[in-house]
Amino acid sequence: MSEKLMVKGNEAMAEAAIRAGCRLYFGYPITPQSELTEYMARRLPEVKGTFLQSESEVAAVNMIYGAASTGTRVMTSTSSPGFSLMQEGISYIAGAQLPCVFINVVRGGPGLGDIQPAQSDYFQGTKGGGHGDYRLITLAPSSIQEAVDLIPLAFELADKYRNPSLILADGMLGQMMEPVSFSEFKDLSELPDHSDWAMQGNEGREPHKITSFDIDPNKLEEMNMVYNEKYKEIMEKEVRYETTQVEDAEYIMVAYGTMGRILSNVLKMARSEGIKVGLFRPISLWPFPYKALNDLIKGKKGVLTVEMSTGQMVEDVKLGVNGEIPVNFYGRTGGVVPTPNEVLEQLKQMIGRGE
Amino acid sequence: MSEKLMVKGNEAMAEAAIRAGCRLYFGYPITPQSELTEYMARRLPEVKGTFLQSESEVAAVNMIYGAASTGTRVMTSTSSPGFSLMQEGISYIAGAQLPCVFINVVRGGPGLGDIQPAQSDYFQGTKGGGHGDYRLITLAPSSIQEAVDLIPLAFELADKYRNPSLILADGMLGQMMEPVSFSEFKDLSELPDHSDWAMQGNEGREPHKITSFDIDPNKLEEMNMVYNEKYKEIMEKEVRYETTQVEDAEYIMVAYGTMGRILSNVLKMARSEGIKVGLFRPISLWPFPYKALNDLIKGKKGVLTVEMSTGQMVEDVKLGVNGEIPVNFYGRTGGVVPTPNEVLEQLKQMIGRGE
Amino acid sequence: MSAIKTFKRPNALSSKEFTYCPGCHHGIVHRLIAEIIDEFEIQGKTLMVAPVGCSVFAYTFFDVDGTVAAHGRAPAVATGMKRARPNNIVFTYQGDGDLAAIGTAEIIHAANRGEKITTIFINNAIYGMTGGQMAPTTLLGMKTTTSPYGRKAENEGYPIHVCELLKETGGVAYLERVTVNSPNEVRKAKKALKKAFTAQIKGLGFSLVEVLSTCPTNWGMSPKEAMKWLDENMKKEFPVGVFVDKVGDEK
Amino acid sequence: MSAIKTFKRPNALSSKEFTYCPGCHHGIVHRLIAEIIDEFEIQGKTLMVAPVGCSVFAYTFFDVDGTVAAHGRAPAVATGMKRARPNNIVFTYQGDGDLAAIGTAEIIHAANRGEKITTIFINNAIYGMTGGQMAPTTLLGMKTTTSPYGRKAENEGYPIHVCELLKETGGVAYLERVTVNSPNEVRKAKKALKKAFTAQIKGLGFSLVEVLSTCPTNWGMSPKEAMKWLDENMKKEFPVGVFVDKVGDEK
Amino acid sequence: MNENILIIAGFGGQGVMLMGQVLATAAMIEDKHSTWLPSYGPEMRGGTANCTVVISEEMIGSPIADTPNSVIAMNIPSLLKFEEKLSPEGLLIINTSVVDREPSRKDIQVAKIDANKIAEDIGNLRVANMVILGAYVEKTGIISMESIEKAFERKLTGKKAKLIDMNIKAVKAGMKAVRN
Amino acid sequence: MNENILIIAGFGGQGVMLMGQVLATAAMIEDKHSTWLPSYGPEMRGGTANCTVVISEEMIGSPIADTPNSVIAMNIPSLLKFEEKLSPEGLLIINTSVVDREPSRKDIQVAKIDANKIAEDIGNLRVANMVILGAYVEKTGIISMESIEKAFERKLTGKKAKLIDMNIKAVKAGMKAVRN
Amino acid sequence: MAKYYVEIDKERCKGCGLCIEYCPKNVLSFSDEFNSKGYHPAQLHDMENCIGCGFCYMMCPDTAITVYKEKEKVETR
Amino acid sequence: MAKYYVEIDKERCKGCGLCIEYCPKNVLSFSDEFNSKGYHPAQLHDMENCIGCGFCYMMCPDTAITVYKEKEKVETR
Ligand SMILES: Cc1ncc(C[n+]2csc(CCOP(=O)(O)OP(=O)(O)O)c2C)c(N)n1
Ligand SMILES: Cc1ncc(C[n+]2csc(CCOP(=O)(O)OP(=O)(O)O)c2C)c(N)n1
Ligand code: SF4
Ligand code: SF4
Ligand code: SF4
Ligand code: SF4
Repeated sequence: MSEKLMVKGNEAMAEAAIRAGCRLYFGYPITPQSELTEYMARRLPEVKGTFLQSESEVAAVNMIYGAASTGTRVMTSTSSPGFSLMQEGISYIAGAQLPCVFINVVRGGPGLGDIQPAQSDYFQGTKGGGHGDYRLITLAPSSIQEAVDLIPLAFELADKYRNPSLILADGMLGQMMEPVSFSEFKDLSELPDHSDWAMQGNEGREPHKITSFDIDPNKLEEMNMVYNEKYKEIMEKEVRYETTQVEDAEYIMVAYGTMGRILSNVLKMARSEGIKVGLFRPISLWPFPYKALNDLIKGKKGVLTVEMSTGQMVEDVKLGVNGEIPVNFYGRTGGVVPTPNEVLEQLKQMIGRGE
Repeated sequence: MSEKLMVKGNEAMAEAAIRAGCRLYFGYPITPQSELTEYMARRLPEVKGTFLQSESEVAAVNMIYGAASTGTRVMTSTSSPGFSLMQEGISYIAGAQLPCVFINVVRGGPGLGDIQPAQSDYFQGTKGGGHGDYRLITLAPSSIQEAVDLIPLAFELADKYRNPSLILADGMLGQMMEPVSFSEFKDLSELPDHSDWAMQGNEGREPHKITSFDIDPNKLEEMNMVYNEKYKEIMEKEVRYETTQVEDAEYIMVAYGTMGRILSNVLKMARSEGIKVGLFRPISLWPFPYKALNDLIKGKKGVLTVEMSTGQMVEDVKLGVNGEIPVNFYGRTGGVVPTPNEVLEQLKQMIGRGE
Repeated sequence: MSAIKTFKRPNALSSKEFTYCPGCHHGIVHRLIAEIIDEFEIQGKTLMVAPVGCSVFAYTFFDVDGTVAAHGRAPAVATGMKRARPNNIVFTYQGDGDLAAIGTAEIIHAANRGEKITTIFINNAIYGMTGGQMAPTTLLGMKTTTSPYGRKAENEGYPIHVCELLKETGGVAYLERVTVNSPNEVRKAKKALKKAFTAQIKGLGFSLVEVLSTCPTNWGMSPKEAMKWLDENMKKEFPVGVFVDKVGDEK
Repeated sequence: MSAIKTFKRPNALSSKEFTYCPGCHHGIVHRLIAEIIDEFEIQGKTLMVAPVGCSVFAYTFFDVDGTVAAHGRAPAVATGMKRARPNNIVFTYQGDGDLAAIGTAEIIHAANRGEKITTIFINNAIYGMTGGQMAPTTLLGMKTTTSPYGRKAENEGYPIHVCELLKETGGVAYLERVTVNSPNEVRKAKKALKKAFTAQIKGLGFSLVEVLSTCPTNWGMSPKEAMKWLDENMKKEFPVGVFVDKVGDEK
Repeated sequence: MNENILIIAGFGGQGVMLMGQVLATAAMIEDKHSTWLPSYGPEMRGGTANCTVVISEEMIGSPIADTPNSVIAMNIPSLLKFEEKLSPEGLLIINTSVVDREPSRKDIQVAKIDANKIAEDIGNLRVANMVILGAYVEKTGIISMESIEKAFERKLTGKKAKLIDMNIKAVKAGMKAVRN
Repeated sequence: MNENILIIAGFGGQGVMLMGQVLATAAMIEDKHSTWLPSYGPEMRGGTANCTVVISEEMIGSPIADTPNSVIAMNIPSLLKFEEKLSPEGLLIINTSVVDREPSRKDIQVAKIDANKIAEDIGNLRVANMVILGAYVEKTGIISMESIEKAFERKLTGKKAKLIDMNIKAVKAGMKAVRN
Repeated sequence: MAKYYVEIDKERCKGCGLCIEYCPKNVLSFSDEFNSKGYHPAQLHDMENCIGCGFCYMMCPDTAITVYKEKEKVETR
Repeated sequence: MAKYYVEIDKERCKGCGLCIEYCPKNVLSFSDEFNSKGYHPAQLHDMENCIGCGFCYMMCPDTAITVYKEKEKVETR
C-alpha cells in the first residue's frame, strides 16, 4: 500500500484502475465525473496505456465492447445521462459475456437534471436499464478508500464471471478529497489473457465468435441459461455488505454509498441519545444481500431506508425483509443530500410512530 | 365500433393510434414491430398526418420530445434494442413532463438476441431504464382487441398527467392476426391543445419553457416532488387488472400480456382436472396492482408467476404478496413461449410440493 | 437597424444576465440573434432549442418559447417541433461538442432532410461547460484537459470541418462560417444570420451559421489574447465564407 | 489469383451456406474479401465485425475471429479492437441503414480519427433484413415500405452520399465506390478492396470501399432485372470512382 | 377445449401465409374465434415458412400449441418438422406434387393431393395453395364454402380482385379431389 | 463527535479551493481524518465558490454539514450566505479588504483581517488566501505550522515549488496579524 | 476430352442465374430437378465449349462454383 | 454638450474590456470600483469625444451597453 495521499475521488478511482492493470480507457466527458476521464488522458500515456475520447457515450460503450471482446482489460466512466445512452451497448456486452468495468458517478435526474450527487440510478444499475434478462455486478463504495479497494475487485469479478461490473458512485464521492492509500501496481503478466475465448486472431485454432445473437429462440434461451447459472453463482458467492452496531439494535437503518457513510454520523448521534439503532450497508447492490438482511432484522422493531432518491433500493430492502417488520423510507432527490440532523429527526419520528 | 376485421397486431395498434387522434409519428424500423412503422408511413398521409422515419431511435425519441413539447399528440414504436437506445430521451421526456406514447414490441434479449416474443423488458419499462426518479405509465395488452382499446387510454393518461405512456407488447401480439373492431375516429377538435404550457409561440403571453433541467438542486428536487405527487395520484387512480375464477381458487396464477392469455388455456385445463386455480392479470404494470393482489391472495395457498423472462414481474408480485404466502415462478426466455401444457405441469408440481 | 443611430438591448432577450465568462463570444451571438428576431418581428412565433453546453441556459435568455435538448440532439428536437408546427420559426443553438461530436448524426440528417430549421453553431474548439476537454474541432497540437500533451492526428484525428461536411448533403439552403472578432465581422455575422433565418422563413430548407468563437476561460487567455489567437490560428484551420446560398440577395 | 487459371472457394470462408437471397450481391463481396484474406495470408490475425442487417450472420461466414456489433456501431467496436490489438487486421462490413443512418456518427468519427481499420460498405439503397424500408441512400421517387408513395426530397430528404461525406474528413487513407455488376466490375472491386486492406496493413489510416449492390427481394425484381436497374439508376446517383488514395500503386 | 389447431408449412413462395389468413378470416365471418400466427424473420428467406391457425367457438387463449390437430405439408422439410407434432388421430395433408415421401406415423389420417398439377390444370400454378385449402375444408368441414368466398372478397381487393374466381375454382377443385 | 467543520467561500479567483486542500492535507499529515468537498459546476464561473473541510480524530461520516463551526468569508455574498449557518460560538473570519460590512450575529466570535493589504506587503496579492489560512490556524490551533509547510511541499510541486516560501510567509503573517 | 470443367454445388446453388447470364459461351443452364431448398440449380450442359474463364465463379453469390483445368482436379491454395 | 452618450450597466458588465479595446476614440476605460460580482466595470471617461459608432455595443458580450444620441434618450423599438 502507498503512503496516504489526499486525492479527489474521480482521480483516485482512475489511479486505482490503472494499478489494477487497466491500460485502456474509452470515455466521454460529463460532470461530475470528468476528472476521471481527464486523469486517464494524462496518466495512461505515462504507463504505455491508451486513452481515447469517444465521440459519444454510445460510441464509448461499443468501443468497450470491441476492446473487451479481445480479452483486454478495459473500462469507461460516465454520469447518469451518459449511462442511459450506454444501455443498449451494456445489454450487448452482458449478452456477449464480456468482462469490463463501468463507473457511474450519479447526478440528479431525471433528464438533464443537475450535476449534484444522487442515488436515483439504482434501478438502472441493478435491475438492468437495458433490454433482456441480464445483470451487472454492482458495487457501491461509501468512501474514496473503499472505491479504490473495490475497483480491482470489480475487474476480477468481471473476469471471473465474464460479466460487466458497475461501480455505482455519486457526485460527492467523485468530487471530494480524502486521504487514501493505493495498492501496488498489478503485474500485467498476471492478468488473465482470455485466449480461450477472446478475439485475438485464430492462428492455429478454431475461430472464436463473440455474440449476443442467435436467431433460434431455443439456442438463445440456452445462452440465457448460461448467464442465469452465472448469476445464481454470483448471488451465492459475491454478496457484500457492512453492519454497524446491529447486535443490540432495535431499529435498523439501511443505506448504501455516500448515504451509508453519512448515516454513520446519524448512528453516533442516535446512540449518544440512547437510541438503539444499527446500520446495514449493502456494498454489492447486485447481488443484493437479501438473506443477510432478512437474518439481521429478526426480532427488530423496524427498518429505515435512506436514499438520495424517491425510493429505489427500498424495494430490494422490502424483498429482503419480506413483510416481517415495517420498512420505512426517507429520501431526498434531485441532488439534495440529506444531512445527519434531518435523518436523525426521521428516525425519531419513526420510532415515535412505534414502527 | 367498426365491424370485426382480421388485422395484424402491429397494424391494428397503428390504426388505433390514428383513430385516437395521433397524426404524427417518428420511428425507426425494427423487427418484430416494423409493420407498425410501415402502416403509419402508408396511412398517415391519407389522413393529413405526418410520418417521418428517423435516422435512429435516439433521433426518434428526441423528435418525440420536440413534437410533444409543442403539445401535439405524437407517438413512436420500437422493439427492445431500440427501446434501450431511447432511455436517455425518455428520461428527458418524463422530466420535462411531456405527454406521448411509446410502444415496445418486445423481443428476445439481451443484446441483439433474436426477434421472437419475450417479456424480458419489464424492469426497463416499469422501473425506469433511464436515469433518475421517473416512471412510465405502462400498459400491457393480452389481445389485439385489448391493445386497440388501451391505446386511446394511453394517450389520455399521458395528457391527463403530462407523463409518457408505454404500451408493453411482444412479438406475438405484433405479428399475429385476430378479429378486432375499432372505435370511431376521434374528433381532432376535441384533443387537448395544451396551450397553457406548450411551446406554440409566445404571442401575447409569457414565454413557455420546457425543461428537465435546473442547476439548483433544491429547485430540481421541487420539480421531482411535482412528478412524485403525480405518481402517487396515478398509483391511486390508474391501477388496472383482470381476475378470472379467483373467488374459490386455492392457487393464483399471475401473468401479463401474451402470457396472461395463454394462462387462460391453462386455467381451463386445470379447472377441467378439478384444480382450484384462478388467474390474476395485471393490465397496468406501472402502477402495479399491489393492493388488489394482496387483498386477493388472503387465504390462498400459493402463487405461480409465469413470465417470458427469467423473472422480473415476480419481484412486484412478491412486493404485493408481502411474504404472506409462497410465490413461485416459472419462465421461459430468449423468445421461447411457454405452452399451456408445460405451465400446467409446473402448476401441478407446485401444488404437489404443497406450496 | 432602426433609422436613428442608436444601440440598445434587443427585446427578444429576456432580462436575465448571461452566465458566460467575461469576453465570451456566446453573448455577442445571442444579441445578434435577438436583434434579427426583433427586426423580422417573429418573436411571437419563434421556438428556440438550447443545447447542453455553456449555452444550456440560453433557453432562458431569449424571450421566446424555449427548451433545452439532450446533449447533441437539438436538431432532432427541432425537427419534431417543426414537423408538428410548420408555421413556427424554430432555431437551435449548439456548441462544437454538442453538434460535431455526440450530435453528428442528428445534424447531418437534419441538414440532409432539408428540415426547415436554423442552427447557430458556436465553434470554440473546446468543451467549455465541462471544463476544457478536447472537441472534434480542437486544433492539432492544442492542449486541452483530455489532450494534455496536445492533440495528435495519429491518436485523436483531425479537426472536423462541419460546413465542409454539411455542404455535401442535399437539403441545405444556407451555410456560412463567420466570426465576431471585430465590429466589422460582427456586422458580417449578422448578415449571415439574417440569411439563415430568411432561408427558413422562405421555406427553402435547412440553414446553419458556424461562428468561430473564443473560450478565454478554457483557452487560458484574456479575452483580448483569445481573440488574437482566434485570428491567427482558428481562421487558418476553418476558413470563413459562404458554402451554400440558395437564398440569393435581397434588394 | 493463383498461377493456374482455376477458381475455387477461398479458405477464409467457413463452410456455412450464405443466408442471402438468390442473386444478392452480399455473397459476391464476401467471396472477394475472403480471397484477399487468403492472398495476403492474414486469416490468422484478422478480426471481423459484422453489422445488424442481412449480413448479421457474416461473422459466421468467415473463418476468422468474428463478432456482430450493435446496429450501426461496427466502427466503434472495430476501434475498440484495433486500439486494444494494433497488430491485428480489423474490418467491418456494413449496410446502408447500418452505416449511413443509425451509424452516421460512428463512421464519420472513425474515418476522421484515421482508425486503422477497413470498412466494406454495401449500398443497396434499402433496408434488406427488416423487409425493405427506406434507407438514407434510397433514390428519390423509389418506393419502399416506409416511402410507399416514393421518396420525396420535400419530406425525406436526399440520398446520402457516403464517400462524398467521408472524403471531407482528415483520416481517410483509401476511399472508393465500386460495383460488382459484371465480371469486369468484380475484378475492379477486388482491386479496390485490396488497396483498402493494404492501407490498413501499411498503417496509413482508415479505408472504406462502398459497393453498390442489388437487393432483388426488396426491390421486387429478378436478380437480372435488379442488376439492370442498378446500372441504369444507382450508378447515376452514386458515381463510381476513387475519392481518396494515399496508398498509391504497387509495382 | 375443442379448438381446431392447424399448422400450414411450406417454402416461402408457396403462399402458406395467405392460406392461413383466408381460413382465419372465413372463421371470423362465421362469428367463430380465430387467430393466425406466422413464423417470421429473415430465416423465412428461401427456407420454410409456416403459420398456425386456431379456430374455436370460445375465446382463444394460446395462438400457439405443441400439438396441432391438423398439419398441411407443402414441402419435405415441413413434413419432417411437423408430422411428429400432430396429435393422435390428427389430419395430415400432403402436397404430393412436391413431397415425394410417405409419412411415417400410422396413428393419423393422411390426405394426399397433387395440388400443383390440379392448379396447373385450372391454369395457374400459384393457386396450388388454395387447392390444398379446399382439401382441408372438405376433410374437416370446419368452414363453409360461402365464408371462404367472402374471405377472398376481403383479402383480394383492388388489382387482386380479378383473381377471386380462380381462387374459388382452386378451392372447389381441391374439395372435389379429396371427396370420396 | 468533535469534528471541526470549516466552510471557506469567496470569488472564483481567490483561491478558496487551494486553502481548503492545504488544510485538509496538513490534517492528514498529522494522521487526523479529513475531508475536502468543493462546490462545483458552471455556476462557479464568476459567481462564488466554496469548499467544506472536515477535520476529526475519528472516521468522518458526512463531508457536508448544516452547521459549520468555522466560516471564512472572502467576499460579501459569502458572508451573507454562510454567516447564518455558523454554529453558536462558531468562528467567523472576514477578509476586510474585500468585505466592507459588519457581521450581524452576536453569538459568534469574529476575526477580521486585511488580507489583501498584508499579501501586497509580502509582495503578491494572490497569497491573500494563505494569509487568511494563517489567521484560521492561529485562532483554532487545529494544525501545526510544520504540517502546513509539509502540505505546501506536497501541493506546490514542479514549477510551483518556488512559491512555497512566499506562501509560508503569508500564513505566518496571517497568524501574526490575529495574534493578541 | 475437355480442358475445363465447372463443378456446381447443387445444394449451395439458389438458382439466381447469374452464372448462366454472364457465361460468354452459354454452356450453363438450369436443371429441371429441385434441390432441397426448392431451387432449380444451374448445371453445365456443354462441357466441350467451356473456356474456363471463371466468369460464372466470379458472379456466383453463393460460392457454388468451382472451375477446374483439365479433368483431374488441380490443387490450389 | 455632447451629441452621444454611452450608458454601461455596471452590474451586467464583467470587465472583459472588449468595448475599451474596440472603441476607436478610446473614450472608455475600467472604473476602480468593484461590482457585486467582483469585476471592475467599464466606464465612459470622455463623453465629449464619443462619436456614437456603437462599436462598444457591438462587441459587448453581456449587452451591458446602450448608446444614445443626444443627451435625452431617444425611444427606439
Ligand atoms: C449525454 C451527455 N454526455 C455528456 C454530457 C456533458 N456535457 C455537457 S456540455 C458538454 C460539451 C460542451 O461543449 P460544447 O458543445 O463545445 O459547448 P460549449 O460549452 O463549449 O459552449 C458535455 C460533454 C451531457 N450533459 N450529456
Ligand atoms: C437499435 C436497432 N434498431 C433497429 C434494428 C433493426 N434493424 C436490423 S437490420 C436493419 C437495417 C438493415 O439494412 P441495411 O443496414 O441497409 O443492411 P441490409 O439488410 O440491407 O444488408 C434494421 C433497421 C436493430 N436491430 N437495432
Ligand atoms: S467556458 Fe468558455 S464558452 Fe463557456 S462561458 Fe466561459 S468562455 Fe464562454
Ligand atoms: S433481402 Fe436483399 S440484401 Fe438481404 S439477402 Fe435478400 S437480397 Fe440480399
Ligand atoms: S450463380 Fe451460383 S447461385 Fe446463381 S445459379 Fe449460378 S451457381 Fe447457382
Ligand atoms: S464589453 Fe461589455 S462586459 Fe466587456 S467591459 Fe465592456 S461593457 Fe463590460
